[in-house]
Amino acid sequence: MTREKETTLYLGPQHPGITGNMMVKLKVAGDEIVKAETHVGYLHRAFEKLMEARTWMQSFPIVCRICVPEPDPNEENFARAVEEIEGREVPERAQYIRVLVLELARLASFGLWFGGQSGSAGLYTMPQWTVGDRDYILDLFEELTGGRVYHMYIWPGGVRKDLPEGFTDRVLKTLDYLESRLPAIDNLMFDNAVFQKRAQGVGYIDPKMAREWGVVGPPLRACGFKNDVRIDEPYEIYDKLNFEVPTETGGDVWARALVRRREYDQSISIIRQVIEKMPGGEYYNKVPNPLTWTIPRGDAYVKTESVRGEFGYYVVSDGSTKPRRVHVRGPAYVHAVSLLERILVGANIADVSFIMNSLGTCPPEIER
Amino acid sequence: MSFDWIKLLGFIVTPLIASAVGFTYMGLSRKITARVQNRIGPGISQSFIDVVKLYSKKTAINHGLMQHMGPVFAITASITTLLFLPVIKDSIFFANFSFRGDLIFLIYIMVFGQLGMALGAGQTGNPNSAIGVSRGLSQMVGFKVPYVMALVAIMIHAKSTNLQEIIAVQDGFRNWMVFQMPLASLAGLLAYLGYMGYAPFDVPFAPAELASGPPSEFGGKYLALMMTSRSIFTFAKLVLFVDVFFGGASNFIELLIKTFLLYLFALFVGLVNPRFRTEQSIQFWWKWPTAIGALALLLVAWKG
Amino acid sequence: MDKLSVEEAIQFAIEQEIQAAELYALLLDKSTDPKAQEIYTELRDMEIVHKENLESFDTSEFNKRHAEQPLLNLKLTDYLVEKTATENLSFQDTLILAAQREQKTYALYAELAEKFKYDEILYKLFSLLAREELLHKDQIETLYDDTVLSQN
Amino acid sequence: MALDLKGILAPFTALKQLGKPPHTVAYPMVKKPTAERYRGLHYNELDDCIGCGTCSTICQNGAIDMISLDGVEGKTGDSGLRPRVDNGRCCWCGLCVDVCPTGSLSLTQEYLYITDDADSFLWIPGVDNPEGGKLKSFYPESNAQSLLDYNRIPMPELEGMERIKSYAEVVLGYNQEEAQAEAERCISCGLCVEACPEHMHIPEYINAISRGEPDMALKIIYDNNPLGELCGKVCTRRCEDVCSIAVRGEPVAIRWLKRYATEQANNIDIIREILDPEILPPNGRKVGIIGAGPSGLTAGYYLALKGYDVTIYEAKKHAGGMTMYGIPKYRLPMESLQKQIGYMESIGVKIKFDTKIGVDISFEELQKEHGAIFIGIGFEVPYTLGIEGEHFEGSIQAVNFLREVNAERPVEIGQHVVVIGGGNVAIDGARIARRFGSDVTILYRRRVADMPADWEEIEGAEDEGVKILTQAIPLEILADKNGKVESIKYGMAEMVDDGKGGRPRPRLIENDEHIMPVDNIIGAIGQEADYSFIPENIREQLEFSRGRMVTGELKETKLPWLFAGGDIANNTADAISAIADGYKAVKGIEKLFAQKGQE
Repeated sequence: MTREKETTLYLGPQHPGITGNMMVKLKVAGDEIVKAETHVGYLHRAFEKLMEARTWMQSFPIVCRICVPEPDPNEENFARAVEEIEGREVPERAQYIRVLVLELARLASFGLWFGGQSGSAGLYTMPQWTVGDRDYILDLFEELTGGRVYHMYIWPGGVRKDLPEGFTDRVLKTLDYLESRLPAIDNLMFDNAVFQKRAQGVGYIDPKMAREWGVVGPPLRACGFKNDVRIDEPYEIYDKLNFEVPTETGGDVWARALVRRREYDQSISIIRQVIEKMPGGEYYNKVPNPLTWTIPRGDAYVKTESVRGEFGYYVVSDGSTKPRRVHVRGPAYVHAVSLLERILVGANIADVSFIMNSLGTCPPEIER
Repeated sequence: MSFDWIKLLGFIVTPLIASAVGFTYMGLSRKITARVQNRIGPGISQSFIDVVKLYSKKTAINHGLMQHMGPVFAITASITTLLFLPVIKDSIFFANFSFRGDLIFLIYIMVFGQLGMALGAGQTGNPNSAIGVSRGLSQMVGFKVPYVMALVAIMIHAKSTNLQEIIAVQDGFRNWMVFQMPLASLAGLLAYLGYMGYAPFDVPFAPAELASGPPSEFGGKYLALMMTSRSIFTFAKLVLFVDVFFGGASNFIELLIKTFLLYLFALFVGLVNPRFRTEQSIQFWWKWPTAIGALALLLVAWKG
Repeated sequence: MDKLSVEEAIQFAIEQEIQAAELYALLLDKSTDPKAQEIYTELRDMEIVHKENLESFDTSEFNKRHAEQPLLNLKLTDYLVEKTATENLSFQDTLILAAQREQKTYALYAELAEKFKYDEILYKLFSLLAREELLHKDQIETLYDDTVLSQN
Repeated sequence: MALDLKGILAPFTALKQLGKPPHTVAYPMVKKPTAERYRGLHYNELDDCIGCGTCSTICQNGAIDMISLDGVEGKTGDSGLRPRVDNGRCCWCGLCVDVCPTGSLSLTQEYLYITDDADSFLWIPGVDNPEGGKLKSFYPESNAQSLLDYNRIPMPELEGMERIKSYAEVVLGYNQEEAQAEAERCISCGLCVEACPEHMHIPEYINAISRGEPDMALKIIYDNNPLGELCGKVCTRRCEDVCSIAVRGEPVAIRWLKRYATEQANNIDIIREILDPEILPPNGRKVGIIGAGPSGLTAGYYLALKGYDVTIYEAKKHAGGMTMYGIPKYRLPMESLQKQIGYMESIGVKIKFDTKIGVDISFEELQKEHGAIFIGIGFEVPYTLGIEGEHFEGSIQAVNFLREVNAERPVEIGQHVVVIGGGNVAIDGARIARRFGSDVTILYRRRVADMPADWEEIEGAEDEGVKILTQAIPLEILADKNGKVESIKYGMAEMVDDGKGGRPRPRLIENDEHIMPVDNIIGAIGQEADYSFIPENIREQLEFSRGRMVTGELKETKLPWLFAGGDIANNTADAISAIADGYKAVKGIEKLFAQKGQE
């Protein structure tokens, strides 16, 4: 195509294709992007600062709000960081329940991703299916935690309530159902010629760049790196579980989609193992009175593998009843700012949302 | 042409029927879409409710003359297209203005609505609209090639450019153009998908990319006008393709069945496919459908 | 006192009240204990009020006045050592004395009620008066229960 | 490019879904029920709520405020406030539910709340959804699920049978670790402050202890209580009765925590060093105090700090009043009391011992010498049982018995002892008698639950082998021919409701009498004051009610220069109320002198 006049296009903050309250300012020549800039600031709720003015327990309902699609890694990180500084033991049953919750959350989040990835390509049937199926997982969460999206369930010392009677059976039933849906999803999305045409070769990340830029999660694994916190630095009971870390070498949206599709299978298998091995006993090592609970001086950096990749929390305590500093390091910081600005250049404007979805951008992690 | 009262009545009633059918199909499509997507979906009458509501809205925005004229052009073009179509075979009431050579006229007049919308959307100043318009025109360039090839092949085969005559040629189930001219029909039907604007050819509107593209700055009465125009135009397109490829319809029931099946075809393709990128879409048209259209043209020329 | 008119009966009761009031007034005068003095004052005033009530007593109101207040009857007077009205009784003894006086008056009226059982109005009147005294005894016993017996 | 037929056709399998029933429901005709644990709108059991405000404190959104409601009256242990939730701010985390000490707050299965009135988003749970109690879904099913700790750190004590061998202090006290752990249970609701007659700054000093700062705690305690250690050992602790933790568990051991804080300073010098009191220069104003009991000492201490010239006149050999002579030494050792009083003397409080007003010095003289006089003589005179046979030898009064024992004078007591009464004095008498090796039975007219004595004291007595016979009314004391007590006749009682909502009263059951052989009978049914030292002419100008002097808000009497406090001026008859009276009187006396100064 010939070089046309450049137009400025604002993708977001209110745009059906944007992945949250952020904006990408695009300079386009025809359909081709010449320059992309990520603009944030529409969602700044000062989570980190809020926590500095709240007691340890009061901070706990805040963290989950850093990520809507998958709040549980935040809860897990916060709880684990506090436990690490304080030296608090977590009952084994609680660790299993936590992994159960984390993996269910992965499934739920993948449900959103399936929808987002194909929806941003114009395949509107898929979001309705997978977001609908995600609701069956949310039903489980509602039963377990009392909340559908924000669970506020994993907290320092263990989990908030024990599994309800017969809960694991219902989880297994839901897993069977989710698996039964996979052939249809494969047919509609992964076997779809048009989808393949859209995804292949788009949003390519060079493996060298991926390493240097600190790309994590499926985008990194799609570049051929076998990188997963659950394997590299196992937390909770992941070292007792059997699962694979799928990798691809394409480095494009298609490779990332394949990685996620296979991770979905892995998560289902992990949940089945967790339920099989679920021990009895206590689920909560009670913390002292939340109003006077102090954490000894110290700091901890903990990380959890979220669907978008390594999710880190750095927590500092000065020995008082409130955190001195909580720093959140979410994958979106790299993915949605530096990486996105780089790989959008030269892409078609049709692919902006498509690429953003494949990277798993989530603005609250940037503006925490 | 002598003045005929029945014809005049037909002029008035046809667009009304067309828009009613168009809106009903839209409502049905929403219901069917919902069911494929595991939803219950809105009631079939939802499109009527929407358009009535939109017509009752007041508008205070002014982007200039063309913004006001755009929707009017669009609906004018839609009605005009409709009026040059024989809706029911051999019916005086629905014969409208179908005269000799009208298929060629239709090829031109069908572009007019798109242009009207393009002009209107261009005036609103929204870059998404502008990009949508340019995408729409680019894509039209794409699917017009096989479309025209297919129609020409059929005109050659039927040895007429008159729609009434083309319908007459297709007397009897086996004489339908789909069976007589399978290759030309295939090209024509693919072009029909482009005309309908469902996925994977919904590039001009593309919500996830362009926030609905051309109509994004239109609301209230303007949007209602465009919706009406679209429903009439949808009906017109369906009638045209039924007339050309499926032997027309000798009564209203037959017409509804044929057009609805045709409508479902576009809908189903749209439901299960993502969108092409613009250049992928154009490349697509210029590859298979054009090749098929050209082959059909060659065959018919060689035979004829 | 075999026959009695209603007016005479009321007059009799008024005299009883006057006697009681006079006794308390006398004791109050003699007492040096501020706590006992307070009780005497109260008792005296109470008796005077009763007297006034009786003076304006209307026999037709019998039924109205029978709004039954349940009686506690703690029976304290049954086993507490009997006190006689002497100078300088302590607070505790004052209360015992008063309760026992009410008990006695109650017994008197009860006896009279029994005696005039044949006369419906008189029977009602004396029963009422007896009950009134019992109520007063209850009040004093309750006070005793609250103060002297606070820890028992 | 090859034609990918599978890629074109496979997606059409999605159309199979057309024949399947949809996943969504036809809302609002069909509603999906919420889960059993659903965190929906709040509900508050208004009758169970005590308005402690912990929900408001924990709410990290600031969505809960405490408001007063029509029909909800504040009372002891209930602030009268109830939570109001701003549904526009609430995030339904449920922390408020998890810290609610009473368990009255819960979340319900309801979540729909539609209104066009933005103000009505301020929602009073329980008032706005009175039926919500049937839909409770998110609530702590057990104490273990609550965020609070309902179990008290046990207080180390001497073993029951070990105790009766000596007068050694029964309670051993917390160590730092235990004290801190216990202090951390406090939720700082402050209901205790309201219940404490002296309104001590309880949450503040408990927080200081939980931070590991007992010195700071001591300072806070001395803010308005100079007898903190005394209270730490023997206070009737109405604070703990209203402790919001106590609704579902054991109250925070406020008394033991105070004891811990005060015991960290184990001599007068350390107390002075920690408190570092600011003593104002003498202002030449003289105040006389009659009785060195808790109220007199408190008034004396704070007046002395403010530069007044204070003299306390005490009839006995030691200061402390009933706390010295009435409370057994296993509860309040002599050294502890001496330490506290010694510290007061060290800052300038003068105490004249063995000085009885009306005998050693006349009241008029006192009045002449001092600008203001405070009377805190306490209830020293016991009420008698008022039954037959009380005069027999062997029938004694607990107050006298305890006084003799505490004064270390020789006391004779027989093998079988009956103590009559259910107050702390009765329990003290019983437990002291146990230490003489006697078999002790307590006769009480009401039920154990009605006993005014401290429950810990009752338990302690039972641990030490004291038997308690309830609903037993002593009727007569029988003696042998030598006039020595031989047995006691008692009758059983039924509890009757007084119809006014007060505590039930015992009524004698006729013909249910029993006789118990006994060597000694110790009466402890109550005490009164002896006002005979006050001259007649002054007494006449004062007002009395139910055996007590009538005083105003600042403990002033009808006579502007005369103040009264302690048992003779309040209805509660305990050390902490006496301290409160003394503290109030300080303000009254200051006001008096300020007015005098203006004239």
